[in-house]
Parts: sequence; structure tokens; C-alpha cells
Amino acid sequence: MKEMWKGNHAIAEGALRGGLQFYSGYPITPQTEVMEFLSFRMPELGRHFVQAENEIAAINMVFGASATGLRSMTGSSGPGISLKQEGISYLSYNDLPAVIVNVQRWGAALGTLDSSQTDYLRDTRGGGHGDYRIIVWAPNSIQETVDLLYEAFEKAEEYRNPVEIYSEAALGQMMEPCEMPEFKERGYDLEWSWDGTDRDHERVDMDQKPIHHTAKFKKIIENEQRWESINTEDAEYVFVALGLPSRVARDAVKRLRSDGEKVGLIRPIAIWPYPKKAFEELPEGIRGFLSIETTDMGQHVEDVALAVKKGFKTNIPVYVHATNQKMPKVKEVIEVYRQLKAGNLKEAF
Amino acid sequence: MKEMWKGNHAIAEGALRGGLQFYSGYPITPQTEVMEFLSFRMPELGRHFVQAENEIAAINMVFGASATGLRSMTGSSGPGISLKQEGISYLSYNDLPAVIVNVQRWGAALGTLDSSQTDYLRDTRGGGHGDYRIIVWAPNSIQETVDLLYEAFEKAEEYRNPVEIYSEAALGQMMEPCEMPEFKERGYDLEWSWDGTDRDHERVDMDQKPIHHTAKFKKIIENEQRWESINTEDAEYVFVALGLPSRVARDAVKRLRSDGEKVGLIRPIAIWPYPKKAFEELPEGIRGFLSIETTDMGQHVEDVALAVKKGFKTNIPVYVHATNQKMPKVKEVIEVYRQLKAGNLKEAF
Amino acid sequence: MATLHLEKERCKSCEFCVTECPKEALSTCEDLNSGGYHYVEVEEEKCNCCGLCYVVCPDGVFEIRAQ
Amino acid sequence: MATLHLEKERCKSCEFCVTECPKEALSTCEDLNSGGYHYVEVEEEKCNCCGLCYVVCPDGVFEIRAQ
Amino acid sequence: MINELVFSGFGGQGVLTAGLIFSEMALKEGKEVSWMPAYGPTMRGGKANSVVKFGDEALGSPNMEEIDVLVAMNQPSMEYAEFMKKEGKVFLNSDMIPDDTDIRNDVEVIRIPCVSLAQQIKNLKGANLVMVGAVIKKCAFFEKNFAIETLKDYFKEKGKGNYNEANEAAFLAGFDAIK
Amino acid sequence: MINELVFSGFGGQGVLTAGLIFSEMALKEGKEVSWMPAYGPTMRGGKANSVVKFGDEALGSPNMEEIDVLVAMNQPSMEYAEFMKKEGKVFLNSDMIPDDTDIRNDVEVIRIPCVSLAQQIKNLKGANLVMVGAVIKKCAFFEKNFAIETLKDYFKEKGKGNYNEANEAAFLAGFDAIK
Amino acid sequence: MAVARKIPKIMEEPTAFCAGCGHGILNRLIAEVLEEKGQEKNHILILGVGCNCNMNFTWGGDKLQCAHGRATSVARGAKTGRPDTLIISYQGDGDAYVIGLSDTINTAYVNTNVTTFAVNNTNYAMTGGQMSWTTIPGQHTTTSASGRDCESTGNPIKVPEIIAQNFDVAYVARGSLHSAKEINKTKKYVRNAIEAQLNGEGFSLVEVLAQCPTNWKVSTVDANEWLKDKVVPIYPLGEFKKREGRDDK
Amino acid sequence: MAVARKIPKIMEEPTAFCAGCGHGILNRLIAEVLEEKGQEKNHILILGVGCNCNMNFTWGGDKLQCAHGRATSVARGAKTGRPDTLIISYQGDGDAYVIGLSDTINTAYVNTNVTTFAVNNTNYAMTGGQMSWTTIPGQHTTTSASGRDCESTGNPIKVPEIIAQNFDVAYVARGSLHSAKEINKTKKYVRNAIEAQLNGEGFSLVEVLAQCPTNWKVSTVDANEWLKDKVVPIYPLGEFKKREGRDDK
Ligand SMILES: Cc1ncc(C[n+]2csc(CCOP(=O)(O)OP(=O)(O)O)c2C)c(N)n1
Ligand SMILES: Cc1ncc(C[n+]2csc(CCOP(=O)(O)OP(=O)(O)O)c2C)c(N)n1
Ligand code: SF4
Ligand code: SF4
Ligand code: SF4
Ligand code: SF4
Ligand code: SF4
Ligand code: SF4
Ligand SMILES: [Mg+2]
Ligand SMILES: [Mg+2]
Repeated sequence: MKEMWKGNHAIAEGALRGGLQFYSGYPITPQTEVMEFLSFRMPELGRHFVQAENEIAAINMVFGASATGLRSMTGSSGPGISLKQEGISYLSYNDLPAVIVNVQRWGAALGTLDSSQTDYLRDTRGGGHGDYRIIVWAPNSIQETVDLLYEAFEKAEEYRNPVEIYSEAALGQMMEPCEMPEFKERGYDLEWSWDGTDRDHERVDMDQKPIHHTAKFKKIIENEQRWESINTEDAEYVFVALGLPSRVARDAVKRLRSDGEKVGLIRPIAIWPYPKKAFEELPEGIRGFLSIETTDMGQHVEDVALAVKKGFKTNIPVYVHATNQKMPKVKEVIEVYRQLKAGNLKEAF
Repeated sequence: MKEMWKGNHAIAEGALRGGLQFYSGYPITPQTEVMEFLSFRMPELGRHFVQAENEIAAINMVFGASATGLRSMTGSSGPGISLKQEGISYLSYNDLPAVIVNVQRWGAALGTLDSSQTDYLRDTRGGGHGDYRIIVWAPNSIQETVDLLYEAFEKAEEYRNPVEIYSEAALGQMMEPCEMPEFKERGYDLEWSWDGTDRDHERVDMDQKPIHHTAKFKKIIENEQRWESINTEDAEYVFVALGLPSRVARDAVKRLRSDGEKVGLIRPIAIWPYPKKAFEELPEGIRGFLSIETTDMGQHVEDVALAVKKGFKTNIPVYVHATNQKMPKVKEVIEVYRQLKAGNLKEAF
Repeated sequence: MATLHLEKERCKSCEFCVTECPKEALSTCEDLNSGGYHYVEVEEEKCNCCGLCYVVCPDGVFEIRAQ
Repeated sequence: MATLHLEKERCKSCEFCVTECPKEALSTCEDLNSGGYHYVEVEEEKCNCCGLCYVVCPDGVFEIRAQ
Repeated sequence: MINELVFSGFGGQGVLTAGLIFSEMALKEGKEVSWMPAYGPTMRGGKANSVVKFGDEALGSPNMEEIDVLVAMNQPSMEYAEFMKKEGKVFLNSDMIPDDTDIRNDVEVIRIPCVSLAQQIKNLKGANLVMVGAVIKKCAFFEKNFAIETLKDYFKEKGKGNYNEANEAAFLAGFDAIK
Repeated sequence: MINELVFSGFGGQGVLTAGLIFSEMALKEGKEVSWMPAYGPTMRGGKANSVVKFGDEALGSPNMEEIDVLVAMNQPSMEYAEFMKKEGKVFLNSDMIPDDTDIRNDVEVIRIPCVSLAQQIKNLKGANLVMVGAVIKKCAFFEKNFAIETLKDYFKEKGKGNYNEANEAAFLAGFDAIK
Repeated sequence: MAVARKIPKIMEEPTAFCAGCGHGILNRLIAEVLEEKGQEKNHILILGVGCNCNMNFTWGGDKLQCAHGRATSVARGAKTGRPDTLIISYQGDGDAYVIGLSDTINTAYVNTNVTTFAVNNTNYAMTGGQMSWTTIPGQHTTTSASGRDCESTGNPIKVPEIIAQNFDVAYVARGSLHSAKEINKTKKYVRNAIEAQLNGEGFSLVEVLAQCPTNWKVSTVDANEWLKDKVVPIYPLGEFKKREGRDDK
Repeated sequence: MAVARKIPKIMEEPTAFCAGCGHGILNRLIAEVLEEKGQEKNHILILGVGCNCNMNFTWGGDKLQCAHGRATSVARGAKTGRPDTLIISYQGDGDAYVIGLSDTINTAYVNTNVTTFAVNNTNYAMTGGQMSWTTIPGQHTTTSASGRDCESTGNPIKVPEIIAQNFDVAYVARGSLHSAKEINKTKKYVRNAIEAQLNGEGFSLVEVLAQCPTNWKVSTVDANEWLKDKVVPIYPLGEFKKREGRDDK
């Protein structure tokens, strides 16, 4: 049965349904509601909630809990996720599963509470040290938020790597009808996990690490690209957008199509691994790509450009419409498109 | 007079010659020598050395010292720089100058002490939260290390933004002849700095921040691209490499040229802003680019691909030779080039 | 002689002053200030300018003017 | 009766045991083990198997075998 | 067709709740719905609002874009009139918004003295429900009894079912205020 | 032309110092030089080495690539022989490396009993300088007296000038060991 | 006796705190002392992250907003840059004692000549009232919905006591803002702390127990009672480390 | 009296520490107690970052390498996952008391049922001998080249005392490794700490003063003297918090 769910609560309940056993976090707007919800819901379910003294302790408790076999999660926003970068690097390179929730707010430094996507490059490229990556999923509705969280632990365990849920302040605050799935438990053992008996942790020798991890990441790149394509079959221009702005882009496509414009939309759901395959599937004859994103200088556009470069023989221009801390509007996107078509926009790449 | 200087000591002395007044850091191999050197040299010169309790406190002390007008620096490696990301984000968005030294070691998590460039994406894209950037300079010799540090504080103050020195373990450990410049002091006031009188700090209103900062970063992008081009005038293939591996690439170019091969080299000195202009200057007819880097999966290659996409009408393939934690050798690079030419290499982008 | 002055626009109606005043000289009024608060008024004849209201007020509403 | 055994390959020649032995039964020898250390030897007749050498040794060289 | 409703006023005037009640109606009817509260910076100065969108297709941005119905509980809320569609309806709280307020003349203005009406039925907190009743009558998005049932269920689930008689009265006061 | 020299041995055998002394000579002659010590992982198990490159052009990698001269103070150092150029020279410490050790036959092997020679002049710590002397004589990279002066200056700057007589003796022992 | 009193110029801008918020009172106390000491134009408030962020828009003296928990580290840097300027960190309990515990203790450890005011309102107010390490046993917060369970989450932390007993610092005290009498005492502590810095005596810390009616979910007037009856009994008031040779003060 | 003694199986692999390193002795003490208690196959050592990283290759029981300073936080997570397994953090003084100060104190604060062994060798050994907060006054290190100046860098930190006096934990002690007698006492502390955890009594911390001849730049034998004569006088030995009702032990 569908009920109205708030995005942040949906993250919490979706994770619980997906098997969350251990959460540790530190308050920060606009993620706090996830933790507030879990603070009473987890004891109710006999699971483990810890309010940590800071974000670093939180991710390291997750490190310990995950190593000992618990489905573990932490979450934060802006500066809090920055503080977790060392820990995320450790999780990924020690092949530990975990779920990390980033309910993004706008800005560097203290920032604001505005909804935004300004953590794109950090989160998709590993803001910690070394050559690691984490799987990053960007839902654009409450239902998808729940569905992704429901799946996240299994994916994290399959690859023994963290999975991040890349949410946005507005997506955390809004409500939508949502069907909650049944509670599930892990149906298998993590035989490599730590139980005190010194059994095989499938650890990798230092000098084999680059090879081992590159193989892991390549496998993820091959198997875990996710996206949604709309009206791209015959498109001349393709919008690329993720998260909430993708819904604006979808509406813009709908309106433009009804005006006879050949536009389409690619919506990356996984933003790492980036859905390059979505671009490889596109028809010939595309004249341009437009990334629509709530960043200041354009971040996602880099991935669009890389995918376009890789996916086509010719060099197709890539444009960006970056709206800072403001959600784009349909009219505005249509106007940008018209400017683009009229040749008044300078390409980003 | 030239003397033999060790890279890490050269960083320290170069910074002092450039006016360093305040250093705060925490030990970590292979950066510790910078701090050990400063620990006795700064008191000698009547300047301020603080061994901090951790990397986070260190960067935040730098935040306070920089705000009150001191030429300030911190440094670390791998995990330590990850811990500083929140602080770097604060520095950049509060328009505070500072110098950050990253003497890179290989790897995510604990990593190893091997020389590497695996922090490329983090450092060039802002591993902290929000849409900020820092200027990042990658020297490839001890003399250049000194010269860049000598200039770093002025550049940081000109744009009121951190400047990072992107060094590598091997570059920190090796010795080369080096001419130390004279000591210099700042010849001007930081009128916006904090002195307790509540004078104008030229702070920017919250909703103007994206505009203000985008303008600042655009100006840096326009003015601060730095690179060295070798034999590119008539090149058919261009190597792109930075830091120590660029010296290997240079030797490879030299040898290949003497075999009649039309190869050239672009060596980015600033890796943010990335020297796109170096690519725009190139002749037509280039058949491929090869990024040579000590990363696991290829990181710098993304910037090469973006620059190539932006710089050319056609889509020229970009290849990568990523050597993990091992310094490439000239012979090996030549072999990779031959394979590339023979069509045996798959392009990265 | 001293007098008590109130800058009613600053008042947020917390009533700390009302509780603290030894002379029961203070009370919130019916009217709202522009912040939407029922601000505090003083019955001047009761007030002895002891200043306790000044001490407890979080919003800097009071001033005591010596004359 | 007990006997003291030394696994000479583990010895790093720190001489903690030499200093601690109440019977002056231990000393480093001229030879090197494969780690390059002048390992320790015991004069069995002096040793009373008190076990103090075992206690202070950082490298697990000693074993006392009861028989 | 997608409907975009905005409920706006001071914090405490029940504009979030009004939006949620509409959301529940749309949900029950099997429609797509999104409800978006003002939060963070937009809330500064005690302002509050919620945006409800519902319809049969997947919904785009949950934010204000082109408003069909604006319920304005106080004067500052009138700033959102600029985002209204032509021919859109603005329901204004005539107890707090003077009649001489400047309003675009391409929208339909419905003045409801919702505070007075609520006062009359001794349910001062029900002014928002008065507005809900008025919107339901005027726009006929949902059937009257269905709306009342949904409203009651909503409060019952929140554990506030014992006020439901008063709530219904408030709804009806608004409903009947539309001729 | 670039020369690549590798000094290799156990920690404590002075292989870093030997490399540094060569670096100083090259520097004084106005050449490009780089000196690279083994550090971190390569140092495990007490191994140490330093790579010196010098020449007239800008230098490439400071690491081992194609060795012209290998000074091997102990057996494990012989593993680097694989990186030697054809016709390269390997100076081996014949006190610690048995004569029957397998060595590529496309390199020139020079056996120096540097420990015994150092012992003879009662400067056990000077075995590395014996090797320096031998290399100078054999390869003639630098002039004999210039080499001795540089060596002495090097120790003087380190505050260890008072051992310089013994150091010179060690150098000469190696120098003269080459016929 | 009638005394002429007027809020300090630094406080001219109305505060942006809730009605009945203790921050407002402490703002005034600090401003008064700065004025008395002639330091209106010679101080930098290093602002932690919490409700005091509002002071960015109202505090009429110099101020520097820094990252959550880092104010004392920033203060250490700033004092190096401006040794002759009063460097004062202004932080909440969450900021100074929880995320910033290491920064605070280390500043005490090296006894840097700066001053910290830690406003203890027993919760994370800015983020909507979560549990803090200062939350009292049984207190309801948004992350201790059925009352704080100290068995599993620890007992109220007393950083002033820890610092006074274990580190060589200049001055440590705790005051409360629940009545005129306590406010006046607290002002004395504020003055001592600032004087200590002016005299170069070392690190000074004053914890201030403050009302947060909004998150305590009580009326403003009840907040004073709650502070007096529930909070003060747990957090003893007074000077834990007196200034050397100044017991008279 | 002759007693049969044999190094525990967990210690079978030779250590990778320097000659005369205290870590080796402590490794054995812990291994012995684990064996006595039958916990060889029921413990996880959470390894901090320091010279103890060498134990990744030698320790014959379960171990988990974590980030510098975070071992106690990792231990908290691990204990949740494996409540019936001994969770023991093994850290250096820099790891546990400097970068990890907040983690250590917070684990004590919530009194998690885990054990911490903190090896205090008065320096950052792994990175080549920098000053630590435990470095003794006047001690020469690579970042206190002319001897530690406590005036500007703080006095030796005594975390066991701070924790025993301010937090409600199960057991706190400090031992030394400079003689057989002290080693035997230290073993008693190690045993108490582990027993406390086995009984679910809460957090236990044992600081162990250990030789680091390499970075002290003295001979191994002199290191024992130095430890006894210079270090022990600054760091009192003994039990600071005894296990409840177990003063006899
Ligand atoms: C690194 C980081 N983590 C979390 C936050 C979110 N945050 C802002 S204020 C605050 C707590 C403030 O509580 P306190 O210090 O007690 O101040 P108060 O608001 O109660 O006065 C938190 C957790 C942040 N801004 N940065
Ligand atoms: C975040 C981070 N900072 C710094 C380091 C470098 N580091 C490794 S070990 C160490 C100090 C170890 O000292 P201690 O904990 O006292 O252990 P010891 O080696 O003395 O036994 C440091 C600073 C690191 N690995 N990670
Ligand atoms: S000055 Fe004293 S008597 Fe007058 S109103 Fe204020 S508290 Fe009351
Ligand atoms: S204390 Fe101040 S703000 Fe509060 S009611 Fe009195 S005058 Fe108003
Ligand atoms: S057992 Fe006792 S007597 Fe025997 S060698 Fe060891 S210490 Fe000496
Ligand atoms: S104590 Fe152990 S390692 Fe040290 S000398 Fe004696 S036997 Fe060897
Ligand atoms: S929430 Fe509490 S602390 Fe924050 S301003 Fe309001 S009353 Fe003050
Ligand atoms: S450096 Fe010190 S602590 Fe580390 S292994 Fe060697 S003696 Fe032990
Ligand atoms: Mg608080
Ligand atoms: Mg140590």
C-alpha cells in the first residue's frame, strides 16, 4: 500500500527494510532526520543505533561493524561527508561493504541548506586518498530512494565496496507516495568477515592491491551502469540530468517534444560507475548534449563530456546549464535549449 | 650557489624563502621531513612552528593564522590530506590564502610508501564539499619545487585561495642541485585580514557566493594555466605527463625523436587550472595522446581527454599508461608507444 | 534620578524581565511589535531602576538613563 | 627437572636476558644467526630455570621444558 | 494534467498540514502526488509554505513553477502570485490581506475571511481547514464527502481524531463560503 | 651522455654516502645530478642503495633504469645486475660476494676486497670509500685530486672533518687497488 | 541604587536568537566586558557552528566563522597572527565538547593564551535539538526520544572539571543564566577569563549554562526554572581553576 | 622453582620489531593471557597505525588494521557485530592519545565493553621518532631537536589518570616493561583488562611503558635504564581504577 513518505524517512526505513543493522552518524541539516528516525526505530526493531561524537568516529564505527558482518550505514551532508573521506577510502580498499548517505546541501565551507549537487566530483571520484571508487546512486523520487536503499547492502556485499546514496536536500524534505517493501535479511554469510577465529579474510598482498582493486572496479564498471533514457531514439539534442533536476528536464523534454523538437533525456541513476553505455546506444546525428545540474561551475558535465568523447567517433559539443543553489524550472530549461539551438551558448567541452 | 637539496627539505626551505611564517602539521611518511626540517628551522628564524595533534587541527590552525595575515602552510600525505578536505573547502570558500603540501604516497587506505600520483582527481577537483577549487602545482625537479614554493604565497594571496604543491614520495626523497632564492617578505598588507578592528573583510553575501566564487575560479582558469611543451610543433603523438614520470616521458620523447618518430610532450605544471591552452596550441593532424601516470586506473587521463575534447574539432583518441605504484621506465614507455602505434592499445577515451 | 527606557521593537516577549522585576513593574501588553511579539511595558511609578530587568533581558530592550 | 631451550634464530641480541639473568648464565656469542645477530647462548650448568629470561625476552627465544 | 497548489502563510497557520491533506486525497484517488515544504533559507522570517502537485503523469520538479491554486494566509504570501498561471485561482485570507492589495488581474481572486469563519465556529486553529473546504468547493478537485473523510482520517492517524468534529465544521464553513 | 651509478649494500655499509660523494663531485663540475636513495618498501630487510645520475643534459627518472656502474657491497645487491647496460661495470665487494657467484657475462666485473683493504688501514667504516676510490680510478669520471678534495669537503661540512685522513687513506686504497 | 545601564554598542543590532534564548544574555555579558576593558576594536570572536552562527549577522565586533568543532584550533592560529588582539572562541556544547573535544582539550593542553566561552544548553540546538554529551539524564531530545539513557550513551560530560583538574591552564569556571544573580556571577567569570588573556596568563574557559526554550519545548519562563532545577544540580557552578594570586576576584 | 614456559602459539611467527623493542614483550603478555583464557580463536586485535602495524604479518590471531587514531571507534563497531568475541585495540601513544584522543575518551565515555592497550614509548616511532604528547620534558626527538620544551608544547599527557578520574569505566592501569618484575605486574594488568571484558564490566585501558631503543638512540640495554630512570618517574605505575569488588586481584 502506498503511503506518503518524506524522503529522509524513506532513506531510513528503506535501509531498514533492506537489512540495516548498524547505523552511526552525527547530526547535520538536512540529513538529521534520517538519523532522528533511526534513533527510535532501530531500538524498536532490536537493531543498533549509535549517535557518534563526530563524523570520523561514525564512519570508523561503521568500519568495525561492517568488518564483523553487520549491514552498516552512516550518513551526513556537506562538511560531514568531507570528514568521512579518509574512512571511505579505508572501507573501499579494505573491501568492506557499507552504505553512505549524502543528503546534499549547497556549497563549500559552511554552505547553506539549499538543495544542490555540488558534491558530484568528490563523490564520484573518491574524495579520499588513492585510486578507489565507490558505487554512487542518485535517486530522483522517494520510491526510487527506497528501492535503491533496499538493494544497496546486497550490492555493497557483492563487490565488497561502499555504496553511496546521493540525495539532495529537497529530495530529503519532500513527500511522495511510496510502497515500502518487506523486511529482508541477508540470506548468506559473509565468510570473509571477522569473527575472532582468524579465518580467511581474503586479504590481498600489498603489491597485488592495484591489480586486485582495478579488477574489482572494472567489474563494477562493466556490470553496474544504470540509467534511464527518454525519447533518445531519434533525438538531435540530448539533455543529461540526474536527481531532482532530471524531473525538470523530463518535463522540458515532454513540452519540447509536443512542440516537435527532437530532444531526449539521459538520466544517470548510477553516477559511478557512470552510464557510458547509455551514450553508446544513442543514434548517430546527435548535435549536442546539455547537462542540467544544480552546481556552480558544472561538475556532472565532465562525465557527460567524457562519455560523449568515448561514445562517438565525432566530437559532439557538450553544454552545461548550472543553476547553483536553485532548482531549475521547466521554462528556463526550454529557454536555454532555444538559446543553444540558436547558437548562443558556448559549449563547455 | 647550487647545493644538493633533498626534495622535502627544499619544500621547507623554499617556503621559508617565500615568506612562510606559520606551519602546522602532523607527522606522516613521506612528508615528515618537511615538518622535521621546519621544526628547528622556523624557531631559528623567529617564525612559528606548531606540531598539531592531528591533521584537522593543523589545517584549522592554518585557517586562523591565515585569516590573521600570516603566510601559512600545512602538509601531509595520503590519509592526512583526506582529513584536511573539510578545512581546505573552508579555506577556499572563505577566500583565505594558504599553502598545502601533499607529498604523495601510493594508495587508498593505509597505502604504501611508494611514490605515486593517486591523489590526482581528489586534489584537482576538490576532495571537500561544494564547488570550489584550489590551485595545484606539480613540480618535476627539486629546483622547480623551490621555485614554485617561492611563488606560492603570492599566488595564494593574489586570488585569496589555497595553493597546493603536489609532490611525490620519490621527489621528496631525492636530491638534486638547487639554487635557493633570497628570503622575501610580503611587500603589501592583506587589508581584508582579521586584526580585531572589524574592518572590511570583503566578505560576500550567502546568495552571491556562487557568483563571486565562480568569477574567482574563472579568473584563475584564464590566467594561471602553466605547462611546458616539448617537441609538439610537428607531433603526431603527444605524451602528457606530470611530476617525476614527466621526466621519463621526456627521455622517451628524446629517444623516439632520434629514431625519427614524431612525438611530443605536454607537461602540465599547474594541474588545476588544467593547461587546456597547451592543447589549443597544438598543430592539426595529431593522431593520439598518451597519458603516462603513476596511478592504478588512470586519473590524469580524464583531464587529458577533456582538454582534447575541448581543444580539437575532431575526436582524437586518448590512451593511458598507468603504472600503479611503480615509476615508469623509458624503455617501457617506448614499448607502449610502439604498441599504440601498431593499434594494439585500446583508447581510454 | 534615573529613568527606565524600553526599546519595544527589540522585545521578544520572553518575560524574563517580568518574572525578575522585584517591583512587579513590568508586563507584556496586548499590542504586537513589528516582530509579532507582545512587547513589555513598564509602570514607571513602580520602577526603582534597580536594573534587574536589564540584566536578565536577552535582547537588549532596556536602558537606564541617569539624569 | 626442567631445561632451558633457546631458539637462536629468533634472537636479536638485545641482551635483556643477559642483564636480567640472576645466575649470569647467558651471554651473546661470536657467531651470527641468519638475521645477522650475535645470538645468546646459555651455560646450562649455571641456569636454574627461573624463567626470568623468558619474561624479559621480546622475541620469544626461550622455552623451559619440564621433564 | 497536473495541478499545482501552493499553501502559504506564517509558521503556525497550518499551511503544511493543508498541503498534506490535499496530498492524501490525491494519493487515495491513485494519483501521482508530491508535497514539498519550504525549508531552510526560504523559511527565514517565519514564513512557511507547501507546494502540492498532483496528476496522472509522473511529476516533475516538486517546487513552485506555475501555480494553479495559491492559498495565501497572509500578506507576504502574495509574492508567489507572480508564479501563477493565467486564469489561476488565488484564495486569500481576507482577514489579514487588505482588499486594496495589488493583485495581477489575469488571475481569479477568491477572498475568504477564514480567521473570522474559524472564530465563529470556535476553532481558531481551523482557519487552514476553512481554506481547504473553500478550495474543494471551488475547484472540485475532489468530491466533498471523500474530502471530509480523508481529512478526518488524516487527523485520526496523527492521533488527533478527537478534534474531528471541529475540523469538519471548519471545512464546511469554507466549503459553504463559496457560493 | 648520462652516467648511472648504483651503490648498493646493507644499511650501515655507507652506500648512501658513497652516492652523495659522487653527487658532490658532479655538482662541482657543473653537471646535472640526481641522487635517489632507496626508501620505504625497497628498504625492507635492511637493504639500502642509492642511485646517482649525472651528465650534461636534463635528467630523467632518478630511479634505476640502465646502470653504467654498479657497486655491490653485498650478495643481495647482485640482483640489480639485471638492470645493467651491456659493457657496464660492476664493482663487487669480494670480501662478501663469493667468486663463484653467477654474473652476466656481458658486463665487466671488478672485484675489490674493500673490507679487507679498509681493515688494513684500520678504517673499517671506510669500505665504501675504498669503492669510491676504485670507481674513480677505473672509470675516470673525475680527476683524482679533485675527488679527494670533494670527499674531504663533504665530511667537513657534515662536521666529520677530523676523520679525513683515514678517509683519504681508504679512497687511496681503493684507487690503488685498480691496476 | 540607580545605575545608568545601556547595552553595549557591539550589541546594537538586535539578536537573531529565539525569544528567551540564553545566547542573547551571554552576548551582552561579553560585549559589556569588552567595552569595560576597551577592547571593542581589539577582539576577534571565533564562532563555532551552532545557533551562535546567527552572530555573524548581529555581533558588532570582529568575528570569524569557522568549521564545526574547530574554533579553538582556529583561535590558536589566530592568536599567533595577532598576539595583541583578544582571541575568543564562542561555541556551543556540541561544538566545544563533542565534535570539538580534541581541539578544546589540546588548546588547554598547550595552554594557549585564548579564551573559550562554551554555551551549554544541553542539546544541539541549531540542528533542531538532538542529544548532546551534556544532555541530562532522562532529557527528551530528537535522538533520545524516550529520554536520555545514560547507561548506553554516557553521563553528562564535565569538560571544565576535566580541564581544571588535568591541565595547566589559567582559568576555568561555570556560570548559569537563570537569574539576575547568576547572570551577574557569570559576568564576573567572563571578566576573569578575558582579563586572564589580557594578562597573558594562558587558556581560560567559561562554560555557561543557557536556556534553549525552543528545543527544550517549554515556555521561556519555564526554561529558567528548568535550567535552575534540572540542569544546575548536574553542573556545579563556580570557579574550578582560579587565576593565580587572584582568589580575591 | 622451575616452571614450564613456552611462547604462545599466537607468537609463533617471529616479530618484525627492532631488537629490544617493548612491543615484542607486550605481544607475548597479551598472547599468554589469551591462551590462559582460551581465547586464541575468539579475539580480534584492532590495530592502530604505528610500529604495531608489523603485527599484521606476525600476530597469529585475528586482527584488523584500521586508520590512525581510530582503533577504539572501530572496536566499538566490532563489538556490536561480535559481542561474544574479545575486541582489543592495540595502539601506540600517538595513535591512542594524540590523533585518537577523542576516540579513546569517547569510548571511555560510553564505557564500551572493549579493551585498549596503549603502548607508550614516548615518541612516534613508526614515522621515525617525532615528539608525542607523551614525550618527556627535555627529550630529544626529530621535532624537538633541542629537547622537548613543555612550556610551549604541553606536559606529558596522562590519559589513564584522566579516564580513571573522570569516566565511569571498568579498569585502568599502567605498567612498564623495564624489568622482569614490572613485566610480571604488567601481565596482571593485561589479565585484569581482558577478564573485565570477558565479564562484561565495560571499558578497560592498560597503558604500557615500552622501550624504543631505535628512536631513543640508545643501546637496547640502556633503553631499560632510560625507561626506569627517566620515564617511569613521570608516569606512575599501578592500577588507577580497580575492577569493582576485585581489589584482591
Ligand atoms: C562537520 C559538521 N558536522 C555537523 C554540522 C551540523 N551542525 C551544525 S550546528 C550543530 C550542533 C550545534 O550544537 P551546539 O554546539 O551545542 O550549539 P547550539 O546550537 O546548541 O548553541 C551541528 C551538529 C556541521 N555544520 N558541520
Ligand atoms: C591520518 C594519518 N596521519 C598520520 C599517519 C602517519 N603515522 C603513522 S604511525 C604514526 C605515529 C605512530 O606513533 P605511535 O602511535 O606512538 O606508535 P609507535 O610507532 O610509537 O608504536 C603516524 C603519525 C597516518 N598513517 N595516518
Ligand atoms: S529596573 Fe528594576 S524595578 Fe524597574 S522595571 Fe527593571 S527590574 Fe523592575
Ligand atoms: S526580557 Fe527583554 S525580551 Fe524578554 S520580555 Fe522582557 S523586555 Fe522583552
Ligand atoms: S632461566 Fe633464569 S637462570 Fe636460566 S638463563 Fe634464564 S634467567 Fe638465567
Ligand atoms: S632477550 Fe631474547 S632477543 Fe634479547 S638477547 Fe636475549 S634471547 Fe636474544
Ligand atoms: S534554538 Fe535554542 S539555542 Fe538556538 S536560538 Fe533558539 S533558544 Fe537559542
Ligand atoms: S622503532 Fe621503536 S617502537 Fe618501533 S619497532 Fe623499533 S624499537 Fe620498536
Ligand atoms: Mg548546544
Ligand atoms: Mg609511540
